[in-house]
Amino acid sequence: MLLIRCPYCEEERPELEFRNAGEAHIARSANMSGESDDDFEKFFFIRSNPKGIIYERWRHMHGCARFFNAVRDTVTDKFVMTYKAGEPKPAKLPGVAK
Amino acid sequence: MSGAFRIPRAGRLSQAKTARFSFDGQSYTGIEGDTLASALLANGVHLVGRSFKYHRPRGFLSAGAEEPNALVQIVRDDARKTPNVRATVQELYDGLAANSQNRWPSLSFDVGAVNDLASPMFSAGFYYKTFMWPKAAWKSLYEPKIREAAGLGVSPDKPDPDHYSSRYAHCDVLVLGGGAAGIAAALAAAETGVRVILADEQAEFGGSLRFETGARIDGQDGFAWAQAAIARLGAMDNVRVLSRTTAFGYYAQNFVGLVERVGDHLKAPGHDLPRERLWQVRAKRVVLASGAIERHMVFANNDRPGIMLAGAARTFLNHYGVAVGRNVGVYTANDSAYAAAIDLKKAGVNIAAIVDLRDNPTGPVIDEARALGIEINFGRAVIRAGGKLRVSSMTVQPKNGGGERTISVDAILMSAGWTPSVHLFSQSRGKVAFNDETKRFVPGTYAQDCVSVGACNGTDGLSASVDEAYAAGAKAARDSGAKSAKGVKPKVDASESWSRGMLGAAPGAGPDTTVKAFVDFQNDVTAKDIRQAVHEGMRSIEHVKRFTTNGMATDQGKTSNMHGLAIAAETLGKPIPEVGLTTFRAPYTPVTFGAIVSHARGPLFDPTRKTATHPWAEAQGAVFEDVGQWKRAWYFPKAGEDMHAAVDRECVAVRTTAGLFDASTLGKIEVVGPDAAKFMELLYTNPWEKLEPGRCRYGIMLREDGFIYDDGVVGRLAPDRFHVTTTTGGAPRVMNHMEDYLQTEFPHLNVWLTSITEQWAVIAVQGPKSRDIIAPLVEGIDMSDEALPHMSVREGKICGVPTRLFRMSFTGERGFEVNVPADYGQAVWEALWAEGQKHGATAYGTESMHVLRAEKGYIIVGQDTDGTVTPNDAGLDWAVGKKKSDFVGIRGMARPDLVAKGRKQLVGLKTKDPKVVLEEGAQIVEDPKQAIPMKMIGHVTSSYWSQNCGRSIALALVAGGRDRMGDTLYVPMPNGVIEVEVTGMVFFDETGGRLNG
Amino acid sequence: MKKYSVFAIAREAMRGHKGWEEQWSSPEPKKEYDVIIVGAGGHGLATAYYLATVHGITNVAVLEKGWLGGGNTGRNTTIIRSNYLYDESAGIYDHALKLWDGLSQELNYNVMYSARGVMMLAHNVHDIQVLKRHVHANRLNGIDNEWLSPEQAKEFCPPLNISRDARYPVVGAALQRRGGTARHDAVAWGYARGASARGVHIIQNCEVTGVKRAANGAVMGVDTTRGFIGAKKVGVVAAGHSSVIMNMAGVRMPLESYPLQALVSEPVKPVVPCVVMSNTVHAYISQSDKGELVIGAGTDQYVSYSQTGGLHILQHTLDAICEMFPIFTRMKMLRSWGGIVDVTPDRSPILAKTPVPGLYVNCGWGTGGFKATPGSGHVFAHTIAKDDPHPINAPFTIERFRTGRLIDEAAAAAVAH
Amino acid sequence: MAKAAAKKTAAAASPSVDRRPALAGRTTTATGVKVEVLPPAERISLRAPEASVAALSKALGLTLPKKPKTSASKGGRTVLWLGPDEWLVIDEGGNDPLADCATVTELHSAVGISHRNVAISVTGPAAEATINSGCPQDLSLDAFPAGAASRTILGKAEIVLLRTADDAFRVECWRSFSDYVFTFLSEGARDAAG
Repeated sequence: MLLIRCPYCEEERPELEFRNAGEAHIARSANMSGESDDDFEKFFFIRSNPKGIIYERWRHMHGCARFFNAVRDTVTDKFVMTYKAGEPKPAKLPGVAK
Repeated sequence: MSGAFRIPRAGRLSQAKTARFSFDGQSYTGIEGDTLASALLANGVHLVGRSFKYHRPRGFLSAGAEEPNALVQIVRDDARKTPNVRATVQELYDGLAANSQNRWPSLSFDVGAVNDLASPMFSAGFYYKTFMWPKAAWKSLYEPKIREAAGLGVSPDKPDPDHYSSRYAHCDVLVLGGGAAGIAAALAAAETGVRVILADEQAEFGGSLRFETGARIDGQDGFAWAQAAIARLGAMDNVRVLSRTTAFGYYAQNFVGLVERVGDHLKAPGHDLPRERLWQVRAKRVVLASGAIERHMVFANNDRPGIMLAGAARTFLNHYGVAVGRNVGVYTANDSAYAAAIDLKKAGVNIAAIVDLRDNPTGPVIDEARALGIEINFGRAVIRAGGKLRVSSMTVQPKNGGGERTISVDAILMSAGWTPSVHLFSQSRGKVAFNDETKRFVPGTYAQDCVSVGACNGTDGLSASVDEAYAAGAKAARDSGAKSAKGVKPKVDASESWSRGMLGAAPGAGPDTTVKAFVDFQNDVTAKDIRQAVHEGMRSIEHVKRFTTNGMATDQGKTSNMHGLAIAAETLGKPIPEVGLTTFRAPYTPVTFGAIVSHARGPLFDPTRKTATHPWAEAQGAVFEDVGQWKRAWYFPKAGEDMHAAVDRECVAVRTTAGLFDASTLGKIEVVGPDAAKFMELLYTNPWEKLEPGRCRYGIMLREDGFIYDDGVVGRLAPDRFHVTTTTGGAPRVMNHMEDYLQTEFPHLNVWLTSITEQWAVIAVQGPKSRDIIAPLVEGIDMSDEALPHMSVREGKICGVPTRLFRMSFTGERGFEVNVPADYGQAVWEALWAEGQKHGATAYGTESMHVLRAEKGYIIVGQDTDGTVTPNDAGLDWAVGKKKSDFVGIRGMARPDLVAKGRKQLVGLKTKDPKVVLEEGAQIVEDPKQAIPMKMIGHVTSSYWSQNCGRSIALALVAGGRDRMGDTLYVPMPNGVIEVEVTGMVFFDETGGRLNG
Repeated sequence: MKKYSVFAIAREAMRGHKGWEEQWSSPEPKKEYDVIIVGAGGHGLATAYYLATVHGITNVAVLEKGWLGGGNTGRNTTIIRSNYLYDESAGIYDHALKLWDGLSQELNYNVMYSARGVMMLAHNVHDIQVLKRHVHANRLNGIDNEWLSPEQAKEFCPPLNISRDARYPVVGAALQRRGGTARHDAVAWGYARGASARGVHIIQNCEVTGVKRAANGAVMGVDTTRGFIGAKKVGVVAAGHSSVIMNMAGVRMPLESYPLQALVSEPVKPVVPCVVMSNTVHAYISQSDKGELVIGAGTDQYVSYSQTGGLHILQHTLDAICEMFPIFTRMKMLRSWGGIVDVTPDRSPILAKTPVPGLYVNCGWGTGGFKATPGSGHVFAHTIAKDDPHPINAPFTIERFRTGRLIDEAAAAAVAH
Repeated sequence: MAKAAAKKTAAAASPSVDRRPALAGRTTTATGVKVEVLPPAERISLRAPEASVAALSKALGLTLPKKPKTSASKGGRTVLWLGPDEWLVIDEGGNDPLADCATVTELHSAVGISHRNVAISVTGPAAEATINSGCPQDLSLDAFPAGAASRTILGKAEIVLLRTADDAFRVECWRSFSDYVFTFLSEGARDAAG
């Protein structure tokens, strides 16, 4: 069971309180109905599924109930950092090469 | 007397406290504190089991958790039979009853042993190469036989009366292993005041101090020191000491699973005691002090009862006061076995000879053995053991060949050296490193905040281990936030020390031989099998393991892995590290299902959700159905009624007078804020801005991919306040779906969502008389059609309690849904029921609700739709706001194949024979005469007998259904084809006049 | 290839089993092959086997970063069935099931396919509707799947608890008698032996690090930890790692990889005579030839390549098993492990050509790939050999996600694999 | 805001029917711990942005806590921080927080949930262990001191946990989960002495 730092509760909490919500930073188009079939496929179906650093969304479902973002290594399952929803993708990651 | 092999004054058990027990029906006497193993050995019993494949007689190899052979069934009573219990771990209690396993008719005469005679046929992986002809024989003959022969013990056959519990715990320093090193680490950490948990799998702490009689710490005997230290730790309130507790799994971020055996060692565990307790510990730092496991020597017939690890024999003697024989031989490749010989000799047991593979080893233990007059043979090997049900001799030969000499013995103690227990370290995803000098894998690269100390770290010698452990414990405490330590490091005055040893097959069991020299005892894997696997192209150690099943038995290769690896490496001509080690998988030792499940059994398997009126329905004799976690009243049978009769009556009553229905389980969400309408516009297909406060609308929610996700009636209570209802099953996921969009896609909107599902009990009153029933109880709401038209909502009082009164209908009749605060639910229901009785109203359940809505063609999301249905497919285009530029699903539902012709559309079906009721899920075809596989064009989603229509009715998803109105289609059933006509979805009151009737 | 038989064993017994030949060779990679298969799991090896036997293409290399059969093939619960709802799924899984029956003889390797029956439990009205929809669709597709009452279910699987007071009582079951299990290692090894004997190179410890494409975009070969290996055709069959390999070729996939755990109990004498699955209480169980109860868990909730999962997932699985089989609480978990399963948005596989000429992909089997192994390899070999999908796998395109022509067994049926 | 809606539900004038709270009176004791169902209370779920906190605090008569995992209590009224814009207000003094909030014009959402929740008290030296039988949070006094409050998990149910004293907790859960939660806590209590 993972231990996840909730950026709103400002502490680490057990995974049982959280629900993963898929890849992060996939913006929904402001002009949804104008999207092409390809755009929609990219938006809704295509995922980067990286072996290594992933940017993902979690919800502190049974805690503060907020959605937030996390950076995690999918090989070790170690969290690099978490940050609030709406905050930009971090340019630099603490303690991660390249 | 507690056994002929009990040595007076030896061991630590009090001879006074005897305990009776039985094995295979024969009763014996042991001593409290014994394990089943030590008690049996005290009585001279070595033969306790049969091996997996060859059914060879087996005794005790070890005195601990690594035991591969001595597995028995413990029987407390009819419902408490536990298979595959290690006799070396099971503590004795008065009245314990154990049976041997995997033998028939008896342990000493086992028919299955013919396998041993035929063993040349049963080589590694033989079953992959045969049993293929004739083909049919596999299922009818070969496989059943193989299965009967396989398996060890017998599964329990009754529900388990015992209970299990669980506990989450957090600490700064978790110490796993309670030998000298673990205790030293725990002391160092505990003295700083941080939270410490110390766990050990044994009943008593001390680890190898249990047999290392040479050890002295802080001026006292090692084992005594350990007990004193544990007492000290136990008295500190920042420390939790757990004995009989095995750390079985090391998971991500220092999360460790442990199982504490609470009741199995007790004669009569109290009712309140769990049998086992699961500990799930999150630790800031973990100290691994799991020790080392002795390896056996790999030589011919090394599995005969009476042949065991030297350390085990020492434990039986020094801790339990039991001699494993009267005339004992020793076969070793390192020093440690000498200590066993010395201890036994001093206890008056004859040591027939020590056979040492090494050429000219020197050292204090060797001198001492010699001084005691024990015969020592250097540079020699035991090439064969004699005896069958019990070892009777050992045949010795110079290791490079030469004359044989057979020495009669009744036990052989062996030691090929010690393997560090890196299991938990490896589970923590740490990488082991091979030490070429000592020929062992030790912790290399760490992946988590843990540290290994003592023997499991490859540290030799008590003194070095304690120093290392104490320092590590102190550092772990510092790293987890401790200020200062104020303790004193334990001082080791005397210790035994040994290392080295050998890996792989001993002389006499080499490649040129065909002898049965066992590597994995339980799975009957010999050195020969491993070589064969390599010859057959298995180059990866994982392939060798899987092909031979080496290390896959219940002991998970604790004694066999390294030998197997060495033999494979030798055969491959590769260095050991290049061949690699198989991965260590959790659990460290087998874990009881019940302990893992702990509380989640019976009523606590899953919450059972009941509504406020549940007791009333129960009293009325309602039959309930499971809907998600909810129990819902399904129908209310009267005396002598079956489900059909009850449902027919309920349905007719609703349309002639009125019915009461508990709709409380429907999800309810209060959407509040100035942007509430804007938000609703985005989450539902319908338009909401113009919906007047006090009015309701049926809403459809899509997923982004355009498929129907949920639906429900939504009432606008105020410009900034909506009362949203969802399906029963959909409530939680709809709430999550809405929160997701609100928080991440539309955070600019000023609106909040609150689940009020359980705040309000909902009583649906439906039927021509519904208003007459409700009106007398309502205050402050004008119930006239003008003031309260269909699809409107008012707030007021009923029976003096607040209500949100909806005028709405899921039956097609005039109808209301009365929302009242949940705690008033049943009382208000009873009041309405009393009123209802004046009009002949009935209570109806979910089945009638389904029939009534189907008569009107109202869909049930999840039954008539299934996650692949668009609003258009369901004939709900009217509910999609045509002028809207955006809502969730607007783009998805416009994809080519979602607007293509020929999609399955929801339609009505009427069977040509009105009496025939279709089966839900039945498939529909155009041409019933076509051959299988048939082209299916749709399926029946809902189907009922409608008493109100006087015929059966059905809804179905049919390809291009709306263009098939009036067409005849066919439903092929096993017992004949059913003819159906495609119709509209409304079967009753097409004009809808009854909504105000 | 020397034939396996009881006589061969007897012969070898005489000489201490020293005469067995290698089951597969371990050659050095050549510079170039006609076809490279990435991934020596069951599906990849089967593909190579059928390329050789059906299409006569033997200049084939199967590249494996670890040891053959070491991925999901050797980590799954070996459930075999074909009672799927949609024609497309039923088509490919039943194609596989027909090949399972007789595979031991075809390969001269006992894969221990055991048609002991797969029983899916219904616990409520919705389950009944869903499972009966399957039963009827299967019947008209010529696939066996029959409806059982709770009593019939218990008769077929005596330890099953059908008490009405269970939290989720069993109210019925769908049984596919041809369903069952097989020995996972034997499947990989049997195909490896058969392919190797026909000249296919199985190259282990050879990780693909890149996919080379020519100016015209077509595939030229792959870079590996053992150097560049050329090929005009490359088939990616890398399960959890498929999207990683496809990314090397510049193709982004609708895939996510999740940890899937499984566990076995200590071996006991025969007690569970069939495979039992329940979607509502969510777990599945069978018993191996060795006597171990083989138990499947749900996936963890997050993308991971760690091949480990959380203890709470195993807890939920064993909760469910002990709910269905209360007699098993005293049994012990012997071994648990994790695999990496690649899941598509509609839970159905992708077996298709790709936008890249010469690049083919077979992935997205999620938690249910083992059962399809023979059929998957058979039609994928066809797709590669003919550069054109076999009718059976034609619907399993990548494009379906753009157009919306999904094969959504999960949404339609909500039945666990 | 939402005056119309709020006012109506505010006044609680003499019901002609009786209130039947879930599990009323259920209680169990074990060595070192007592588990009992608490009487009904007035509750609201309060949602509001930073800007409205002052006004709402004034209306409610106590300061809304802004620090995660904390609560504030005064005169039988307790406010628990559940999220950055979410509070659970519990009034055991017979006053109606919904009515108090109805007077506030600043942006907020106040929704009555008095009947949605059931409160169970767990008290005694073994209270912490009892709750840790199914709650994965660190409940040591350092991590979860008296006054600490958090939404979390107990077994398979969601709960809101408030530590009212070193050896006392208030467990709130939804009405239909209360039987499960009470039963779970009872089992936990039976084992907590161990």
